[in-house]
Amino acid sequence: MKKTAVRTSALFVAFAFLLSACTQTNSGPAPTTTTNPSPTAGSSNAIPIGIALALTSNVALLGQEGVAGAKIAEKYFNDKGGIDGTPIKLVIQDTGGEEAGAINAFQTLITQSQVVGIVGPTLSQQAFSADPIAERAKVPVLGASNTAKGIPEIGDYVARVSAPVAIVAPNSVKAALKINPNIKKVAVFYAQNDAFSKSETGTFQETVKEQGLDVVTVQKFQTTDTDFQTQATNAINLKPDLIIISGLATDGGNLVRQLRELGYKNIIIGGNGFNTSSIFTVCKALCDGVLVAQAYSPDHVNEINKTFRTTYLNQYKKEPPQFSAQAFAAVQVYVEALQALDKKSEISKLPLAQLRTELNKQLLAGKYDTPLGEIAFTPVGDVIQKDFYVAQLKVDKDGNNGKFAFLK
Amino acid sequence: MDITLFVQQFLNGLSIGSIYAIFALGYTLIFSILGIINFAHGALFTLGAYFTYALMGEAFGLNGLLANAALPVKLPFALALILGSALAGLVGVAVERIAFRPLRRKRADSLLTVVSSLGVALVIVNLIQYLVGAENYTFPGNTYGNLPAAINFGTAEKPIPIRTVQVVIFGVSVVILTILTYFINRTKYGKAMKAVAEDPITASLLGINTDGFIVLTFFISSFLAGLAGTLVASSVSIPGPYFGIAFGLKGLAVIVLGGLGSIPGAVLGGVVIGLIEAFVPADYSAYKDAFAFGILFIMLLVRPQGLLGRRFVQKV
Amino acid sequence: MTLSEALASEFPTYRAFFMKPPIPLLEIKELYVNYGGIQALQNIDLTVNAGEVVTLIGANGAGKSTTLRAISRLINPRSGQIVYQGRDITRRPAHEVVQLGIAHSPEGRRVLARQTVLDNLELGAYTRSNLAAVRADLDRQFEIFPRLAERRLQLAGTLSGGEQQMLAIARALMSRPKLLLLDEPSLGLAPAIVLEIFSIIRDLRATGVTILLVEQNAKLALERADRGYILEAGRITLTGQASNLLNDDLVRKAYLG
Amino acid sequence: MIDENLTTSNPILEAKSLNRTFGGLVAVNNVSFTVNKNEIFGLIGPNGAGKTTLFNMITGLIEPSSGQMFYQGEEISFLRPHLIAKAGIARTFQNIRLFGDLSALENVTIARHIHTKSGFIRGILGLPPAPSEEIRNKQKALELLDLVGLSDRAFEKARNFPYGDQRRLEIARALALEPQVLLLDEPAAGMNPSEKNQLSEFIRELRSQFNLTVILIEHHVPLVMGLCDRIAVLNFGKLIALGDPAQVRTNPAVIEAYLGSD
Amino acid sequence: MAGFLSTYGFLIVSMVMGALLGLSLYLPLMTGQLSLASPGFYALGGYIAAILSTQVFKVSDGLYPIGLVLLEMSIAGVVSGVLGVLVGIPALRLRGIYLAIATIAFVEVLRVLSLNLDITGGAVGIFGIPQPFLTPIEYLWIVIPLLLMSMVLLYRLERIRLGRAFTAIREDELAAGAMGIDPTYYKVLAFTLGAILAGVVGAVSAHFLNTWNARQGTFDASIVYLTSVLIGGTRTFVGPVLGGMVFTALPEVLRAIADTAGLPLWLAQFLRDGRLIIFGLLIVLGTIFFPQGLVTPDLFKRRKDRKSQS
Repeated sequence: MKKTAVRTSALFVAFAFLLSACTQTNSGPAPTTTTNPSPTAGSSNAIPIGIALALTSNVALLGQEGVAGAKIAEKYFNDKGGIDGTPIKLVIQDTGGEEAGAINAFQTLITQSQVVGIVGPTLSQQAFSADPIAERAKVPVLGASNTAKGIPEIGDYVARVSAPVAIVAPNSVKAALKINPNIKKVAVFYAQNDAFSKSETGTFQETVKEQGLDVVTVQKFQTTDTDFQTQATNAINLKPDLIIISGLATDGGNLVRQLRELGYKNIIIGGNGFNTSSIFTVCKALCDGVLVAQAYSPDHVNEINKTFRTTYLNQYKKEPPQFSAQAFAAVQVYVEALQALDKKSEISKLPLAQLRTELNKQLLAGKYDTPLGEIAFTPVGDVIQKDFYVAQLKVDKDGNNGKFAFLK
Repeated sequence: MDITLFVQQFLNGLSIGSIYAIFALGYTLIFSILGIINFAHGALFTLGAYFTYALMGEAFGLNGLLANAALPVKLPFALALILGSALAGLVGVAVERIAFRPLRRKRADSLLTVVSSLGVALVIVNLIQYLVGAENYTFPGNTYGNLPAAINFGTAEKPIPIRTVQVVIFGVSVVILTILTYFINRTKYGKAMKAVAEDPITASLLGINTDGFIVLTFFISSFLAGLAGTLVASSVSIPGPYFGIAFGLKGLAVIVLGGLGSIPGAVLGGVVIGLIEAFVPADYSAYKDAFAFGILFIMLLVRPQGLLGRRFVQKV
Repeated sequence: MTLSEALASEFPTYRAFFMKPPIPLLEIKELYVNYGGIQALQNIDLTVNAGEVVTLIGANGAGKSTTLRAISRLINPRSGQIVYQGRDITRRPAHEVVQLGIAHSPEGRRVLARQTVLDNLELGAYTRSNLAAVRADLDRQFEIFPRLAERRLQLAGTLSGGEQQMLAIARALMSRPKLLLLDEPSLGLAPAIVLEIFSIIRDLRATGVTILLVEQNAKLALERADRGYILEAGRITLTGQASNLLNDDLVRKAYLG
Repeated sequence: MIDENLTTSNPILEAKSLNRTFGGLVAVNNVSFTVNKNEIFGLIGPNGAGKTTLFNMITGLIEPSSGQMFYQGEEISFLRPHLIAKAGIARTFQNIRLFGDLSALENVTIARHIHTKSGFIRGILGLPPAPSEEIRNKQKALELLDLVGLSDRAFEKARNFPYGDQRRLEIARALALEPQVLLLDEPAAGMNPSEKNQLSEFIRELRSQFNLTVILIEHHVPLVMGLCDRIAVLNFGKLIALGDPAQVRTNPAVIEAYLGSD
Repeated sequence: MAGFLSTYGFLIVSMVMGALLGLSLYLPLMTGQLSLASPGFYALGGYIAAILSTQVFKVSDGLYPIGLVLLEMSIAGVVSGVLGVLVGIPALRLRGIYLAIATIAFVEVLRVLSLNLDITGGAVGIFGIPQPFLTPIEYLWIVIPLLLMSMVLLYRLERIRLGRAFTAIREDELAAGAMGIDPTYYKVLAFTLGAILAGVVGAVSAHFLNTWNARQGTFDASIVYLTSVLIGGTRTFVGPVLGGMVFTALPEVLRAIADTAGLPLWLAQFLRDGRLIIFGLLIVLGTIFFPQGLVTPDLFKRRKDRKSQS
């Protein structure tokens, strides 16, 4: 009689397992379809590329931008004939904002959807968690928005197209000095609960010191904060000539707005988190003049960016944000590496494991002309990007139309 | 401390505190009547802001089901604010019907009600995201007409700027506090509401429709949530569907500090936490939240009824 | 409601002279109430005629308060009927029953401790809209209960037990009830105050209020009542004229010590 | 003050000038009395007179505002409830506080707590003496249920018991503590006259069988008069009379405050 | 089967850990205390394992020895236990919603600390945590014995003096005191046992997730586990185990259902993006219709009683 409870619980465990097993069989061999299938996506021999980004949770916005870029890439390259006639097919899995969600998405993509490679995940913290899974399974991963230190070092199969902050950040400080050579006092703000902002601010502060400038205060905030009155007045009291903000678009934009409303008139530099047009919806007209160093500029002159930008503009009625461009570039790297590989040995004949390994080697070796400009990879898998940009936000008076204007 | 800086931080504290206070007023109102924490309050706060935004005829983004949708009307801010808050109030009433009343009927453990309210919060937040995406939205720049962006409480040489919208919020919290206090302590219906709070059985014996008052309480509380959400959003934009959730946790600290169920306590608690945060030295600003919650923890151990709350005595 | 019923309910004199036999003000038929798993009331039949004082006698837990709570609709019967002025109120919500003219001064007084005496009394008149009449009634209560007048702005929780009991009764009267349910008005009160309260009950009766009284002090209650019911373990075991019950041997033995 | 000339040489419980106020309201006002071993001691008075407050002070649920309480010569005024229970004072509650969701058997077994010694590790691993203790406890509990006539309902949930049975179960639970002193708070409430008579008999039996001292609060005057050796009468928190039933019955103060004058 | 295990290996282990965390919340609940502190101890345990394995033990190449993982688990358990006692003694004087709020505050304070301290790696957290196994599914070697041990422990607990003391306090703390049971002692004991379990699971989890940061074990996590316990059942340990598993798996199950061929597009879309809406609805419906949770002791008892009576 004592066994009843144990037996029952064992039954429940079995039931739970069964539940997941059933759903797996239900989904059958047909792998996940994208939510926006391209014309050729139905064909069974399409090459699956995994997209593991956040579509839900509080980082959903970033993930949604990435997915938009990747989908444009899918259509663009399939329209151009795919890989020697074989189309690619994006398999999109939501990672949510959690580490576990990223791992689950990776697992599903690797074993169930049998993808050749993965683009993602959204957050660096998620990458630290999920990338080792791909590494162990020997599946290439391209980070499209992971900029924290140490990501490519996770393993041989991990690379990224998102330039790490250390490279991008200094450009904007130089641009600011070009606009106002008399800058002396600098106030620095950063979001201390955001891994990316935290490492970015380090780079900013080093750059400021290298330029012989004086950091008068470092103010911390959280990405979930909304009110910055205290930090802002603290900084303004010290009369800085330049304020550098490392944060995400919403909190950063809010901070800009409150700084301006409280009477700060000098130059503001925004970090990489400002690289999205959603910044305009936060600070509207008050964003005007903010400098942002970019890994991407919609104004970049090359053929592929022109097409990308036009497509994006047509579809979403606004300039493509950096995360979309980076996701596009990541898909492009896969496509072009697959094409190159296909020329050496027909990829449809390669077993999946070998294809993944070969693909990883190939993609690290190649050079790509992407909407980001020309990129290549270091042996460890970090991106080598030729062009960086400093843009100044230009917003019209009523705050409804904003764009990133290129500084050169 | 330099006097200008002191005044500046003091006013900053008041302005932060007034945001907490305006959030906490409706939050604590429910507790005072039903003795439960309504975790969905943060979600209704968010919802109010979205309603007002929509009523002003602004368009939504691209990532939800309602991509690019906009209402055909363009209401002025004040009107949209009232209507949007009223809509939030109605949603609050629906929430009461669906998630609270069945549990009350069963005389369920109040902790179950807390969990149910968490479920509601999850539904509302994700429904918003499902419908209009995770984008941030900002009210049009002319929301407050031609008022200056900030008001200087200092001199020209030693400015003490406070953002106008913060002053508005502070004013509105004080007005709401006054109206609520008057309504509850001076009017027949307020007194009836207090009777429902103190002893629903006695209240019903006096001919007071307790269910009706509970619905009314939810409406007022959710109306205030929507109002607060809109005002705060007009100050800091709507950063996304999770907007109110962070306030929910902080609001918890505020109302416990002030005294669960005490309406002046909500304002006092908000102001106290606002001031504490403002006076946390810049070097330790990262620990701001730890201060608030640390104080909450200690407060609970030392004086669980809060600054202005009443002590509950268990009858043996 | 027929015209004669309406007249009867509004004008006791009409009822007294023109309607025979008098329709009962309150009639309980085959009432069963369950509390948790326990049968608290079983097959209760009870009638209260207009103008009467009827008392319920019984041990603790016999179901006296439960009967009152069923009438004022604080609890739901499992089956049976409660008919008041000819209409079935078995499923009406509690606050509507007050509007129909039933006031309940509950067990343990249940004054609103955090509100003033005045607020308590005003809330007693919550269902009424004629403010002038309410004011007049308020003055009347202060006349009947001068101690309450002295303490009108004091919080009810600070009153002594006897004062709280007076407040509970006065508050119930503020709704101008046709039927007053009084639950243990002498509970925990000093004898002098008990007598005071019972003299008030007698006065009330003279003004035409019908009273259903639950009382621990059986002797006192039966002396003041017209009729009585004896409840034992949720059942009515005996009923009759109060004077007869007072002289009943069994009753004397069980309840009159 | 009450003349304490009845004090014998064998006190088990002693209250010395106990006071308790609740926010200005004096619930118990300078009450002193002594309960002798093996006595059945009645506590009567109108509702709100402070009887239950006194019980709560004896069992440690509330602390006296001032004054002292001695049990077998040792002060227990500020001991926490579980220590008082451990010392040998068990009680029932006016509003019945059974563990409603648990069976009658479980209710009684729980009260064997202080007579079980095996702790966490032994208990979990089932090392001796835990298993034999568990078996003994269960037997003891069943015996007690049998004693109060509930053994055939041992596995039913306590909340489903009728009122009178719940009172009986509470007594069985209190007895499981193997107390020296048993406090009964209105044990006859809700019982009909014949049940009340049975209860009197039962309490007397308990006293002799377990060598108990019983203190009881009861409203039903015939029962109290017939059962108790001595009776204390409280009114408005004050002790207005103390003595044997005959003394109390004729005490004019008691007649005025409680029994009512004819 | 191999494919299934490698796809769902991570999820299966997560489910077992979900069950364990459910139990850690269930333990204080056995004495009627709603504590939401478990995620705090979980986070603490994770940091202990992360710091020990990356900075103290530093095993260079190859697989990380399982012995060290077990050592980390023990250390995490001890530290959590000590902290549990220190927090529990003052906090458990509070009841109901007040205790819940106090524990929320405790978790938030821990979170802010871990976000700011150097040793916890700030916002980035600690990454590159070494692996004792090649594949996630192998973690079952650790978590299944842990779960079985916990379940056996709780099974026994519910049947001995100690468990009865817990139950008595849950049913009526005051009456329990009058029965000679020291409520403070047993409440702190139950709270501490829950803390230890959460800490131990955190230690495993740090390895399992490869990285550890301040986003682990937050208020949100409390809610998920609370939900799983309340809906699973609060009257027997089987409830939290079942609830923890189902609620951990639910998002993934919904995801898999969304992938089912032949579903209308809008439905698939809703299942995929609206998962959390469904989750929220389940919480509301669960609390209303199954206030004692899905698994109640009556499910087992009815049969048991009949047998022992015959």
